[in-house]
Amino acid sequence: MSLSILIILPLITAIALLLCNGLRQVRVVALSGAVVQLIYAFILLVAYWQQRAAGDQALMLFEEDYVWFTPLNIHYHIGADGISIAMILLTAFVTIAGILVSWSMEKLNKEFFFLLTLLSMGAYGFFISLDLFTLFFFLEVAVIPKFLLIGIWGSGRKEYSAMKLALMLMGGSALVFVALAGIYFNTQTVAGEHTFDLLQIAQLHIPVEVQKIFFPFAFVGFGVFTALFPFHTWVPDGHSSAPTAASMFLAGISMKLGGYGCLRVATLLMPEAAQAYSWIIIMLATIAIIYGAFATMMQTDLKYINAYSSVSHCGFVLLGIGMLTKTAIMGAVMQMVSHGLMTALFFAAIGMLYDRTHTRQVAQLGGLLKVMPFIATVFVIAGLCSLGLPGLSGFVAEVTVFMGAWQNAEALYRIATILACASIVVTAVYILRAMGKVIMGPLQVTDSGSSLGNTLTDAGWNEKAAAAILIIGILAIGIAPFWLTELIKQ
Amino acid sequence: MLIDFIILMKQELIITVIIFILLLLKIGTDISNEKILNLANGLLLLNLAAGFVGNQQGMLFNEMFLTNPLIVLEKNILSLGTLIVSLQSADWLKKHDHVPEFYILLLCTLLGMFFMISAGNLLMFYIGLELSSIPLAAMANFDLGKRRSSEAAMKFIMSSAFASGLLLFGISLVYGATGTLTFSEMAGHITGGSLQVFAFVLLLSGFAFKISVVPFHLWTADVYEGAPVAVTSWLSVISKGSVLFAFVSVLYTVFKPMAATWYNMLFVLSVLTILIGNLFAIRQNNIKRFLAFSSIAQIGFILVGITGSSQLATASVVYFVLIYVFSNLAAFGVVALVSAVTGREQVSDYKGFYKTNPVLSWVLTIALFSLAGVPPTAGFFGKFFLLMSGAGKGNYVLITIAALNMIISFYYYLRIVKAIFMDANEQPIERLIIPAYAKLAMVICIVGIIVTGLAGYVYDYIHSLSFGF
Amino acid sequence: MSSIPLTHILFVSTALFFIGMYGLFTRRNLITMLMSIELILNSVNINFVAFNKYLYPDKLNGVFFSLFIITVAAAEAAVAIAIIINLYRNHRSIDVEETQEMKY
Amino acid sequence: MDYSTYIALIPLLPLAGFVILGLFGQKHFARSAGILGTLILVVVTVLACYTAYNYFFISGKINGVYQPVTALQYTWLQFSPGLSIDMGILLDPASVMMLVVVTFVSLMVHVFSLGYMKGENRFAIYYAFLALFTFSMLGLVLSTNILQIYIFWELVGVSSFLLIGFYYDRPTAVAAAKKAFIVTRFADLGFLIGILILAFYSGTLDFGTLIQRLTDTNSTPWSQIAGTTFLGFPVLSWALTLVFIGGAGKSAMFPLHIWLPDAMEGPTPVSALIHAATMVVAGVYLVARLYPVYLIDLSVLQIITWIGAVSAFLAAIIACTQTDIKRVLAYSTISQIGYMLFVLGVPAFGTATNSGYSASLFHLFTHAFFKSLLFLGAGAVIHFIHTNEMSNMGGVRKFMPLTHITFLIACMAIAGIPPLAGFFSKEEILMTAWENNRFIYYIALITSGITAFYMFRLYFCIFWNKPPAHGHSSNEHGEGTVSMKLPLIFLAVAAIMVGFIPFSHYVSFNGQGEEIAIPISFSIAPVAMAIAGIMLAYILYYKENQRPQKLAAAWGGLYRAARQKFYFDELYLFVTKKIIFNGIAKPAAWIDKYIVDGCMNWLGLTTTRISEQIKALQSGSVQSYAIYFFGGIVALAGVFIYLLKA
Repeated sequence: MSLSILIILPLITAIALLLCNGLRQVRVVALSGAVVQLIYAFILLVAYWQQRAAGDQALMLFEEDYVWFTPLNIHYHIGADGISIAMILLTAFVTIAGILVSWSMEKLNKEFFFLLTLLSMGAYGFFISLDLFTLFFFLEVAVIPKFLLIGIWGSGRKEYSAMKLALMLMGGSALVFVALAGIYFNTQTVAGEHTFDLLQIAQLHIPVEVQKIFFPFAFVGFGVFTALFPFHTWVPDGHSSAPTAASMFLAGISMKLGGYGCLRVATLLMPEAAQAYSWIIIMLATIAIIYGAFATMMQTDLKYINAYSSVSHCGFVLLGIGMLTKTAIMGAVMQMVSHGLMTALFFAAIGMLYDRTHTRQVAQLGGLLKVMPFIATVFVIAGLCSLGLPGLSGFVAEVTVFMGAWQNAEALYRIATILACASIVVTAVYILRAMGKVIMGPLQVTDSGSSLGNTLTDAGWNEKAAAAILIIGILAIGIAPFWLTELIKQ
Repeated sequence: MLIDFIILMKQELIITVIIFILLLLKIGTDISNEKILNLANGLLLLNLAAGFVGNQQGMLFNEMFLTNPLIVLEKNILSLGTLIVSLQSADWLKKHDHVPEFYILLLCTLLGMFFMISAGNLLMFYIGLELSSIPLAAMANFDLGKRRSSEAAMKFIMSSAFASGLLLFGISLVYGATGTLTFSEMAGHITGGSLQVFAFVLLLSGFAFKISVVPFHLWTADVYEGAPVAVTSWLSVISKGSVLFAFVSVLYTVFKPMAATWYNMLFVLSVLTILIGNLFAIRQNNIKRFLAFSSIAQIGFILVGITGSSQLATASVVYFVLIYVFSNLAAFGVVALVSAVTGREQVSDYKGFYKTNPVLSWVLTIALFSLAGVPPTAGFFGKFFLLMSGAGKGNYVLITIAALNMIISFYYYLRIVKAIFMDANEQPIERLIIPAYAKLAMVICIVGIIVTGLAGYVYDYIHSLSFGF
Repeated sequence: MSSIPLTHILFVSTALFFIGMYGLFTRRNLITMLMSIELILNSVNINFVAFNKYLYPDKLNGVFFSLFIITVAAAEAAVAIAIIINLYRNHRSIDVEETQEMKY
Repeated sequence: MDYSTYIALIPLLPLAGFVILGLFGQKHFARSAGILGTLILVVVTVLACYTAYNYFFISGKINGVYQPVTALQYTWLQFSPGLSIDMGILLDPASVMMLVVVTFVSLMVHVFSLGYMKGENRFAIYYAFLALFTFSMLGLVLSTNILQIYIFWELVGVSSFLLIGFYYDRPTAVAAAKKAFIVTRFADLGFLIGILILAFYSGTLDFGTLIQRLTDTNSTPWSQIAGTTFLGFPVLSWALTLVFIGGAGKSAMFPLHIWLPDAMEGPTPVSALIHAATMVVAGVYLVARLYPVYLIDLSVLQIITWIGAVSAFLAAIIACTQTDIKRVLAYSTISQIGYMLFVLGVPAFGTATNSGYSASLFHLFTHAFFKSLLFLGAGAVIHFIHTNEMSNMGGVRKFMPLTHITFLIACMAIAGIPPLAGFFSKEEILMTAWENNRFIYYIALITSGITAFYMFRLYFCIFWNKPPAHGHSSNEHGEGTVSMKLPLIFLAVAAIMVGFIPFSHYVSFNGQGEEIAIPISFSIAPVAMAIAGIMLAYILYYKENQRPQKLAAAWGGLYRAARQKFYFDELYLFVTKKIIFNGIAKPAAWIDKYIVDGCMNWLGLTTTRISEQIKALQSGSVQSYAIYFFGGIVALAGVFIYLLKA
């Protein structure tokens, strides 16, 4: 059971992509690659369960550890626990959906799928790496493809958005780097050498004053990736300019890199500092939740709506992490997975609408349920999931976060929790407004009315497949959450 | 005696021999440029190969000339760079009617660098330095007809003469203060008295001029812009690299006793250099000028690494120079090709470059990413290790500043990438045929960029040779 | 012979050094600038010789160094002059103010 | 016998129906969807009745007390040891009673819809939604766990949203659906927070454990929760009030009632099912579920009483002035639910004899039948005349005799005319009120009079008022299909019969049943009130005349206010539009665009601007370069020699 295959598979796919030409070959290769990844992810899941069932209590399973750079004691050290497995599954789901959605990508298709595959590789590597260097490496690997994807295939002010996204994410990783250096030079193994190894560092206790210095670097650095409050502005522009598949990836996976990093690096390695700063985190997260939700109300572009709602939803992730109770953190992880699937589905739906109607303005759309029932249904499901309807993944994650959050008895935490709960009402408001206008109501496709309304077609098989895959994921969590909780309990 | 004289100085000797061969060819019957080019490249390849055989350490002419595996490695890096440059400049030289001269000058500077690197004595060092800089001035002027070329040459010779004047003044003061010119003896006499500090500052300025550290960098951009592309790439990579090697060894051996002082100096200088380099690079439209400023910023990062003053630091610097050779030369290779064929050197000319020349675009892009320090290119590893070695001193302010400056540098590198991939252009650069030599050079560079980083043992090897305190 | 103290000589050399630098900063004519650079180098020579004679008379490091400086300076001057001539060909002037095409 | 063998089928069959019809309905069952759905419901109803029989008459009673039975239960979502959402099925008198009501009414509505919705092009989807709703409602009533009830609470909310918005291309319908969902969602926020508080202190989500821990006054949870206060009120009161807010939202109590009248945009059978019989009484059911806990904190019960009483009264007043027949029914629903709630609360005032519990549930039970009957009747009428407006109706009794009779029965039932169902339940309610709080009693009494009045106003306006031959004679389809008539008959029978069930024997607070003796003398006043109301309605509306207008003019302000539903909608509109949107959302969006994002862009701009400003450094003249060079040396030397000295 080798985890490296997770990195090698996309690599092979990417190389194969470079060799073949013509949309037909390209997309087939890409899809098959993605399918293999998905299958492998499931194999991993099963293997993981078997090992746990066999009573393997190790913190990480499937570990592999090779020395990479001796002088700095850098290792290529990978392994997986439940959380990583969940994230890997998420990545596999979103990847395959993304490829299916961009099935008929004409412009520079080879490069497009190449970059997508590269992106997924980065994500996999990030989620399985147990060495801070490897982690950082994959974190940055995942940045540049986004820049190109948005800048080349995007729409609207794509260059601006691409540049903004790349620079802000780079800023984040710069901060992460400083934190890494700090952690590295302030821990010494029994052998007396510094180390990047997550597990070892977790054992050796970092001095508290050092934690106090470097926790903000790490947390803010990763926070930028997951839209921590003042640094979230890349999200709306980036998401809305990106091509559909890229938006799915951005919101679905790469925002989760941040959350995962906050959890794994910042919080786990520097618990005391996390305690000390948690109130700040809570406040920022709450601001993000509430203010993101209210900002969403005012958006008129569907992609902006979803982007801002992502800001608000990722606030839950940070909230859960900041609450530092076991349940809340579990909730945060669940929220990562759930939001990944849900927002990917949402972007997919929006993309499908956009491909047909060539507008994303809520004001210009209406009553699409009549002409494209499938897409409309997908849209509705995504919407209901994001407003936390029981039976879909959103509710499970959010209620877990609330439950965990409420276990903190301090007044501030309580207020934060209540505000967070309140946001679900606001969410309902903006989701329903969008849904009521776009899906329901009299049919309308442009300002000029339903002129080309009747020429519109419903989803093709690839789009249906993409949506189905994501919806299955959402339902699997929403209807039977216990497997996920079992998975990420450790 | 003679035998180890040959062995220890083998690289210098080979270069000298090559120079003489070319001279003879020059006075002998004239033969076609192609032949000379093939010959020259062959000989350079030979030189590079020779670098790898039998390298033990030792010293000659009572400590005037000393060598050790690290120095040999450094020389090999330089020879590799030289080979790549000469491969790239091939099709520019084809049309040129002074090919042998070009190679003679080039190799003279290379020889000077070798001597400078393995100098064990200020006199030797000085001679090496001059030998490596005076021919460069002539090379900068190699497009005799071009106004800008001659202006560049003038600026270069003037400022380098001034710089060497100050350097010499510094050397004289050092001599006055210590009474010796040999590094090994000198180290004992360095006490950090104010006269010595002043002398050191003058010396430092000499180095700083060569590697264009702010505020001694002002010549760089103009010369880079004016000089022929081959010369520019040579200036930006090889000469800088050589001076860096010399600088590190002098700093770590001779001025070890006053480490505290120069640490602070380098702190200030590196911050200045990164900042100014970045701020200027943002605005440039001429791609050579842009690369000039970006290379200034790179030097800033290298200085951060040097402040580490550990074995890690030396290793990181050498490693980074190696990577820098690959990345920068790859970038310059594309630029050279484009300007040789079309004569266009503006950033705006590269708009829509991907439409017409996908391969070249990818080469340039990868090179720029490596310069910017994006994984999985080698540049990422290089920068990472430099900053780590800087962080080793525990000065996180410096690291934070440097890390945040990475953002700015990202901006301008991505600006080029944006031009290449995203911007539309009505008259893009036409489709270019890549000549064999240039292709070879690019392949070498790209392979280098990929392998040097990911293959850990390269760094391990360099580290095993390095020293520090 | 009655020995002049070292400081006097150093004073002279330093004066020479700064004169040279002043010339370099102020003169328009490239040739003159080159000459002032030579002044700087000569001041260095004086330094070397003086140090050698007064402080370390047992070895001849300094003197030799100054010899080398003279030769190198000659070479440098030669190249510089050549470049200046070429510059004149292209610009029809050797005024440093005229040669400021590349800036910013 | 053991329930667990079949009980699971009761909620799961409708779910299966939803999945099948939802996925394949439009393609494969475009015609047969209705039959399919109905068949499923028949099975479910049979099972439900069997369960009820089994529970009440065979195995439920253990040594004279009806024991709550947890038929089956499994852990769905584990938060932390002890704290988990368990999906399960709880059988106790209340839930079993609800089981019967829900399945029966749902079945009726399924049947009725066969005729009513015939020819709809989303026929299958309609039945899918119905099935979804039935599933959710059953899950709600059978919940063992407070978060389970919340989950199904949300699900009924969404299925009501879907059904109200079934005619999705009508903007009004969409608006109504949104309104319904958002208002109830807002109320659910309270519910959720209440749950969080209760769960935090009791350390469990399971009803039984929770009640047992919080009522046992010498347990640690009790001491904690009793010890803590927030803003001066005990935390328990907060929790219970918040939970009740959730209930009030679903049950459309003042001031959260505004969504229910608009909800009438949905298909009429849906209104009959969701907005008359089942979902809207969920609030009552919730309070009843947690009744033991509520009994600890009488202050909350008093709040409930007042809200219930006020709702009952105001809604009745409004109902008198509405002209859309469905809206009238909607307000009467609010009013009746008001009854159910205040009778739950009213014991808090006096000697808390717990009969309020069974009285309330009894009324819930009877109300379900006659109110859904009323709605279905109204549906039949609308189906016949194609309008909701009273003014366009009148004299249709000739054309639809059956509807006429059943409607009359229902009206009498709700007015509380003996011996119809409504009479008995209402008597118990009034009795309880009389025993505990006279003021409430009088309100209730007057309200029942008003109720009688507006119901018969409705009745007369529809069936009499105008001369019979009123254009409808030439109506293509007569009174409606058999499938529409049958439910009316069934429900009418129910509306007559169910009153005679000795309800409080079976469904009572402590489970062992209680005897409520109501002296005949007590019944005089209410019945008199009812008859008075009917007479008034007769005078005003039996024949077309000018009296109503005169009366309206005479009442002037009050009439107009009532006509405008006391301006609640305007109030809400003001709050949402002015305060939330313009006051909060707009600024938030603005800040994000211009301040937060502005800062980021500003950083970039300043960088470039600085680089513009310092470009003069690179002046292009060698001499200035040399000067900078020398300056650099001087600066370095100066600084560091100085530093060295220092």
